[in-house]
Amino acid sequence: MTQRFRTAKGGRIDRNAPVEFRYDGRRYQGYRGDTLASALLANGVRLLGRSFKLHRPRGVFTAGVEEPNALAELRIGARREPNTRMTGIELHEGLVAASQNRFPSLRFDLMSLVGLAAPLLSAGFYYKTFMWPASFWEKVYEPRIRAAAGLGRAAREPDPDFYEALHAHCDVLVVGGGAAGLAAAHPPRAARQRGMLCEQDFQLGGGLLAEPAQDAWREAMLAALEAMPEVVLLPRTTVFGYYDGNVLGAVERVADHLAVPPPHTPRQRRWTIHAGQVVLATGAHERLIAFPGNDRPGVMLAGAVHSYVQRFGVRPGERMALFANNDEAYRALFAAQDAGIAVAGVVDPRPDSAGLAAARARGLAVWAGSEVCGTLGAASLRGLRLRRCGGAGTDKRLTCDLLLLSGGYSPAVHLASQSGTKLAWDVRLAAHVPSEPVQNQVSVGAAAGVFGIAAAAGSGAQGAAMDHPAADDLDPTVAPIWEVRGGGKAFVDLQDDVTARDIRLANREGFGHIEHAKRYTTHMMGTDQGKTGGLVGAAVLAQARGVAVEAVGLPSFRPFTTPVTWGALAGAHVGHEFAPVRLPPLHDWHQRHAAEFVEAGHWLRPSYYPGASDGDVWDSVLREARAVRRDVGICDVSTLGKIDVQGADAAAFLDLIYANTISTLKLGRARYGLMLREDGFAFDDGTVSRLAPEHFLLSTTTANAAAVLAHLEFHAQTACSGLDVTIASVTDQWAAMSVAGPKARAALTPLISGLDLSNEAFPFMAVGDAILQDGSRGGCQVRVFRISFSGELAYEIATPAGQAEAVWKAILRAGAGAGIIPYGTEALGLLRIEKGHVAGPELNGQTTAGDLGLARLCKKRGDYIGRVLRQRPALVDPARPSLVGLRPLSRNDVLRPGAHLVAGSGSESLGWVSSATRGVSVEGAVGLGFLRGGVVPDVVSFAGEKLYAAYPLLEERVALEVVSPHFIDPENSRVRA
Amino acid sequence: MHYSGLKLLTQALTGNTGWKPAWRDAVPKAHYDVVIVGGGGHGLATAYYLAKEHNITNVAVLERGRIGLGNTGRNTTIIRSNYLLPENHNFYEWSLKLWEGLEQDLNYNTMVSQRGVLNLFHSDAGQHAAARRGNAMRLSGIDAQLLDRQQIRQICPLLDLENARFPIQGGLFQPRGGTARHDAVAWGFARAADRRGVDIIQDCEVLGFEIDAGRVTGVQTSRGRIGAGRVGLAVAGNTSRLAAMAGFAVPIESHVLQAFVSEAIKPLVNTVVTFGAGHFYLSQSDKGGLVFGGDLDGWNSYAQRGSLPLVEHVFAAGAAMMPSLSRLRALRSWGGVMDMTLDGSPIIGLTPIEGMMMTGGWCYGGFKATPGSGWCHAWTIAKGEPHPRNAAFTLDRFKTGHLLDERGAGPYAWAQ
Amino acid sequence: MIIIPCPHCGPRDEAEFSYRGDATVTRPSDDAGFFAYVYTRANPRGWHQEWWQHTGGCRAVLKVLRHTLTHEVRAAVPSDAALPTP
Amino acid sequence: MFVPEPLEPGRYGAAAGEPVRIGRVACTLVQVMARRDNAAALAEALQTVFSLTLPPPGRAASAGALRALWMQPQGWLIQAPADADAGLLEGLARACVGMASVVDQSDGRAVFSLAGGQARGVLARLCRLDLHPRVFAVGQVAATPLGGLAALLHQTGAGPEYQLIVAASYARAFGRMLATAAAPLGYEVV
Ligand SMILES: Cc1cc2nc3c(=O)[nH]c(=O)nc-3n(C[C@H](O)[C@H](O)[C@H](O)COP(=O)(O)OP(=O)(O)OC[C@H]3O[C@@H](n4cnc5c(N)ncnc54)[C@H](O)[C@@H]3O)c2cc1C
Ligand SMILES: NC(=O)c1ccc[n+]([C@@H]2O[C@H](COP(=O)([O-])OP(=O)(O)OC[C@H]3O[C@@H](n4cnc5c(N)ncnc54)[C@H](O)[C@@H]3O)[C@@H](O)[C@H]2O)c1
Ligand SMILES: Cc1cc2nc3c(=O)[nH]c(=O)nc-3n(C[C@H](O)[C@H](O)[C@H](O)COP(=O)(O)O)c2cc1C
Ligand SMILES: [Zn+2]
Repeated sequence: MTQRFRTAKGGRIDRNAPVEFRYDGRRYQGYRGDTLASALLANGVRLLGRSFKLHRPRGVFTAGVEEPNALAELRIGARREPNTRMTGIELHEGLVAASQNRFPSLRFDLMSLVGLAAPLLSAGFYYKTFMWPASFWEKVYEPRIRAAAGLGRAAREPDPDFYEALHAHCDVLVVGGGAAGLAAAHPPRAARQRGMLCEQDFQLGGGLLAEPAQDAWREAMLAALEAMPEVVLLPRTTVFGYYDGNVLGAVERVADHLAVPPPHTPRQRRWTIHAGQVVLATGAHERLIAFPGNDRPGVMLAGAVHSYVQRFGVRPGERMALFANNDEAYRALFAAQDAGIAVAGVVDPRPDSAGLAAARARGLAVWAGSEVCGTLGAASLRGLRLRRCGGAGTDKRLTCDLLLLSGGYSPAVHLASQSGTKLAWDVRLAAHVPSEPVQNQVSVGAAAGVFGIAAAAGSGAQGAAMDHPAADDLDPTVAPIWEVRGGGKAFVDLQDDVTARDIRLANREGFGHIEHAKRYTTHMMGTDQGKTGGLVGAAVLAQARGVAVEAVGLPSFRPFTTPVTWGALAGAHVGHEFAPVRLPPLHDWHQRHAAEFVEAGHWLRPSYYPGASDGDVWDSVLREARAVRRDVGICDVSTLGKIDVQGADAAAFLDLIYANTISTLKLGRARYGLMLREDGFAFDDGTVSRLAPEHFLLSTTTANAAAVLAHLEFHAQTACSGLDVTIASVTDQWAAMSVAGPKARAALTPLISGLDLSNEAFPFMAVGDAILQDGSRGGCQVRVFRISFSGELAYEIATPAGQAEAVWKAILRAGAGAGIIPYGTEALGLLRIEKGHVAGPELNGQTTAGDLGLARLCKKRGDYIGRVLRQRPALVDPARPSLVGLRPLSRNDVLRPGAHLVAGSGSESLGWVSSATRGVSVEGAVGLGFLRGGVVPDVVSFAGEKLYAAYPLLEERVALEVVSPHFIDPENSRVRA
Repeated sequence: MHYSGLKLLTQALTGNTGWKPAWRDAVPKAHYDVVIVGGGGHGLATAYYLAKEHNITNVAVLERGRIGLGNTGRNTTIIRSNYLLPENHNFYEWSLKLWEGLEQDLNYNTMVSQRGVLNLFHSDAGQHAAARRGNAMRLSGIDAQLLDRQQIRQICPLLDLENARFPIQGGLFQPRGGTARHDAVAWGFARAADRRGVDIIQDCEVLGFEIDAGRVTGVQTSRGRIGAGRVGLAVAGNTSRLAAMAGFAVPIESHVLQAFVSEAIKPLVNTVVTFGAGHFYLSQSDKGGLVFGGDLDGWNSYAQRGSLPLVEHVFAAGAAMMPSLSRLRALRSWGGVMDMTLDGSPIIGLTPIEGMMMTGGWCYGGFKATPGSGWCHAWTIAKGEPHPRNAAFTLDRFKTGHLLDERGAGPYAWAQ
Repeated sequence: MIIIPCPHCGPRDEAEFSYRGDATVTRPSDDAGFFAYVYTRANPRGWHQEWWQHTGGCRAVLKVLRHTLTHEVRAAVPSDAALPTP
Repeated sequence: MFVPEPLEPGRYGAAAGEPVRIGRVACTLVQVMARRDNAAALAEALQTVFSLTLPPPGRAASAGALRALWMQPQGWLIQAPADADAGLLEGLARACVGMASVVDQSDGRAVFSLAGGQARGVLARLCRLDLHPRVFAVGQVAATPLGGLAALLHQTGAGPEYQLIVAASYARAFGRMLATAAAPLGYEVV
């Protein structure tokens, strides 16, 4: 477990804190401060992945979020995380990781045999093949392709960790904690301002972390920032998206650097940041150069080597060479040499450069005006082929196990571009830089194309005074060479195995637009989104098209800057918390009495109360319904929407809202009300009660309560903004219970004082206030409505929610003699179907008043919502399916909602069954439905043929008779009894 | 050039240097018998079927940008015909039948994958609605199955059947539904149309129409005037704007719909799953990414860019449906501009302008319609009248009230 | 995030509001106008007058001037007030 | 996977540091909505009868035990201690007759209290607004969703202390949300 490739000293790892971990089953040791990648490099492990398509061996290519190759399955079981960038995994005690996308092992990956077919697997080959024979695509080809594709394996058990989402507001949000970012967040700017600095790395400093010479400045800056109460520093926090209104999304990896999150600690935290100004100090990504074999493990970006040596104290190889087109990269080489890595040579396409001079001064072998045209070795780099630029063949072979590669730097403009900022081409960098911002935002440092610690810090400070870091003369000027042609694969997208040749092929086939080339070749479509090779591919395309790189451009930048954990985006409201549970005031009573509950939107309602002797649901439901028909029952209807409408113009307003007339409603009376949408279809129904000349109480269906409230408010504030009317929801204020059955009056009378319940004094549709004697002193204030949904003599008792249970219990006590029992929504549904009352299934947004048999309600005179458009030809067509009652001819057949009405053996749908149940007053099943032409009294036949309820999903056909929807008491005498 | 196994092999051996462009990048002629506006799936399919079914080959497809980068290039690729209303399910079933033979027809692998589409429900009311829909499909001879929890567990073991806030009660399953490779659909139709002589003209934006005595005679474009015997509109989210240029109004609002893709992973979900309790649907692409989305952001937009609250909803719904998704990572998000009609169903047919036809108002469901829409649109253009298959999708149904409101959501685009 | 400056509550983000569509159409007095009121939409690519109700807050119905391409909100006023011309 | 947090009296969640205090407040609540063109008259009436000033948007005002929270344009929520004489409702109704609609909401809303140094941290998990002391201070009221539920947020103390008013039927769900949001910081149910 020796770390053979550790430097003697230096780095930001804690050499006194060794950390044990496992990779592919083997135990290794690293130090705190390592990433999984740096720790494995320290142990000499270089083969760390297999490519997406060709399964070629791959090693670490970068030291950051741009990593295309070194992906692992981190952790095991329910916590397994596929495709995790090893360059970003913070080493922690007991860490377990495994390689992915290989079989059986990373070293001997049988899937790499695909490579033999590589010439066939050119870009877009899928579209040209797998078509013969036709049936083979899904049965044979696609499953194989799917199995070979994909990278790691997802966990299959529920995620044991939790996440949370926060909202934050600040004056200045700084994205990036490098030299530029630290300077941007620097005290003088941020004083009396709220600042936030998000840095995706677990250490603040960015490029500074590879610059020991700048430690003093870095530490001074951090100390100053930490001392600022109004500045929040968030390491391990990636800003993933820039949205409208200067709102940015970020995710903080709170506990990913630990084996498991400590108690009460979320694994990750999503921030929604509302920022006054945004400073983008996101740095730059170093680019690769496309040359044959540039994917061999041991080929690494120069900046990455710089940071492995300086930040992690790791020697990624023993003998190295440099292939670069800019001077910045030489600093990595020299740092690595100083750390004890032998230098095989320097290859620079430029005839001469400061870098070359410095290398010569160090006595290094240099090949100016030359290029690397190939790599030697198998799963690990053994050497290079060199030649003069543009030459053919190989002039020279170099032996080395590490190549520092640098094709220049592309500013990380992802967020700037997402914010709407256009990109401009910078010739010196041969890269895109942000131009004029459109939101309140500015890019600084390498993100703006300003390189060098000092210069970047300067640009970050934006003119504010601060003590500057030590000057570093750094020249990011690039002599753009993008590709070295030759035999072998020259990759522009390492993860998805996209080669320069694929790009040219795409162009040849007419996919020369960058967005087409991207989709045809999958260039830039991997988990790294082409951060290291994207522009190189575009440049190759430009060359093929014979235009300038800037004319080709880049594919659009989108969230997420780097992939974001699903759970973090979801936040805390998952599982049972996905939606809040809404409970009526009597819920606890129902629960104590073992009710079975049913979801109604957010509400939980009792659907029935299983009795000791009940065999199944139907026993309970029928027992409850029979009690209502024979004696009396009580049902919690508190979930119905209740809206208080008051004002001098309230009546006029409601006349517009309802299709029927409300203004004629007498004081102390209620009326059924039907609302239409403006397009003439039925919207909702309920009762309207007049409590005072200018005071109405509306009830709505449970499902539409919120929509109806908004509908009223919208019209009150727009079309009717002149009227004097106020609207308030009182759904939660009032509990409501329906006491229904022939013995309802008998059960209630002894309890009620202040209101004469006799039929004469308090007839059907009467409303009045009363006191209900629950035994307490003073009793409970209640409001009594003589309305009925069940078709029986019924009273709806409303009382402030706080008194609900007292009132409910008092009624149960008083009704005991009469045999009162509670009934749930199932029995309620049964009763209303027998009575022929419409509900949700009939008021489904597709039916008209006519369809529902309610056309007569619609005013003849006066305006109302839906009046005009309900008269459109198709809405008044007498052939429209309209409400009917349905019974199976054979009484023990079942009737199912969702069945269609067909004639004889026909398959043309003449209508459908909307609601169905087993009857208690009527033998067998009863249903409501909609039938073309509606009820022709007592039809058992349609166009001479029997009518059937067809349910092909269950291969069922039930012969029907069509009857009036009012199965019981059509003359409505019971409710008036 | 025809694609075949042999061609693939010979090309492979010669370094793939002999492949020809999939379609010519044509330059506009002065006049075409038919000009199709919009180089998305629908426009390209229209051109293809005009040539194939009606022998009308003097056709141009005008695309303001590059073909297939509109909604065709950014949709979640679900194909199905599980609609309630006969007008809808019969049309989409026809489209599905065209999908089933498309590879051979186009000589292009559009990767039609009939892995099944599963719609979950969570309540009796949900079950009844699903049954009404499934039975309607079955009566019209379309495959549909009502699945119970056990069957659902087999098809999709990762679903949270027990502990969910809205436990899954069952599902409506269409085995023949599935997905197709969206980009390939545009490319395949373009190539096939091109091979039959259609001019595909890119970077050519239509800026206006020449209308003479109520009849269209040509189009003004960013590449000059182009004469046209007939014009077909297939511009999705831009339908209102093109209609306005022609001087008529459409009951359409443009809304943004977002979609998302996760990092590529080994096969995890083998059907298309739709969550009933929260707007969410998901499938896995052949590349391995989970492709998913949810509801509209809910306000008019022409930007292919959505907002953060919707993102939160979509991911919460996904995690509620399949708790193990929580540890995966979202790779990319984007938006598309939906042509939402005010009854949620499309418009394929005549317009008030003589010689001008349209296909539009596809809402979030028009990818599956691509072949069917192209076929019907082509017919309508060729014959000057709708085919029975698209007879119901008229522009004047809103006046007459013959609406096709699948969900009963009413004339509110954001609720459709 | 679309930020709407509620004239009563101050700037609030879109999640607090419910969209209510085109505010240029108003309920007509003559029957002939209803078809257009319900079904005809200018659906502009640019500045759009639209209804938003502050359902998560003060429940006021607001008239909002918003750009459908940039999503910029220029103004939000009470339902009976007039919006500035963009 | 999320594990719901309890809301019975006691100390829960993260152990370190000073916990936030979460409680329920029993009170009388009356919604008062000015009738058309009557706002001024209403304000005057309440001033004379209860010497209560109706606050402008986003503010609360109080007179003795009585409190008025701005709730909507021309609409306020009058808050009084639960033991306030039952006559309050009638009193208000009488005082406002013809000038305002008066609606009892005492049982229609649930009032939670949230107090302690970390209260803002808890609210950052539920509330979309900027509650920084320079932006939102004692006496300010916001009608805004909390955890997705329409609510009234009222800062009652500098500690800071808040009252959170939500629909009664969501009280239990909201309690769970509060607890969940507070657990990572540590909380005490009082
Ligand atoms: C996120 C998302 C998910 C979706 N998911 C699904 C799904 O799962 N299943 C499904 O069936 N459907 C889905 N859809 C809907 C489906 O994508 C569309 O309905 C369908 O692709 C529309 O195709 P089209 O050819 O009509 O439109 P497009 O592909 O958008 O083509 C229209 C073309 O017209 C061009 N154009 C516009 N104006 C002009 C002009 N003036 N001149 C020239 N050209 C012009 C545009 O540039 C564009 O290329 C989804 C849509 C989105 C955005
Ligand atoms: N060698 C290299 O590859 C390289 C690359 C860039 C910068 N540099 C050097 O760094 C100095 C410039 O300093 P600088 O501050 O402009 O760049 P920097 O690279 O030092 O800092 C940028 C920081 O932003 C962070 N970041 C980027 N995107 C982010 C996001 N979406 N969310 C959160 N954090 C994010 C990065 O992790 C990095 O720490 C110069 O010396 C420059 O040469 C070197
Ligand atoms: C079905 C489907 C699958 C996709 N898979 C990927 C993917 O694997 N990787 C990727 O980077 N983008 C993927 N995308 C997103 C595209 O890159 C692109 O964002 C989307 O088509 C919208 O285009 P735009 O972002 O250029 O506007 C996919 C898109 C779709 C519709
Ligand atoms: Zn407001």
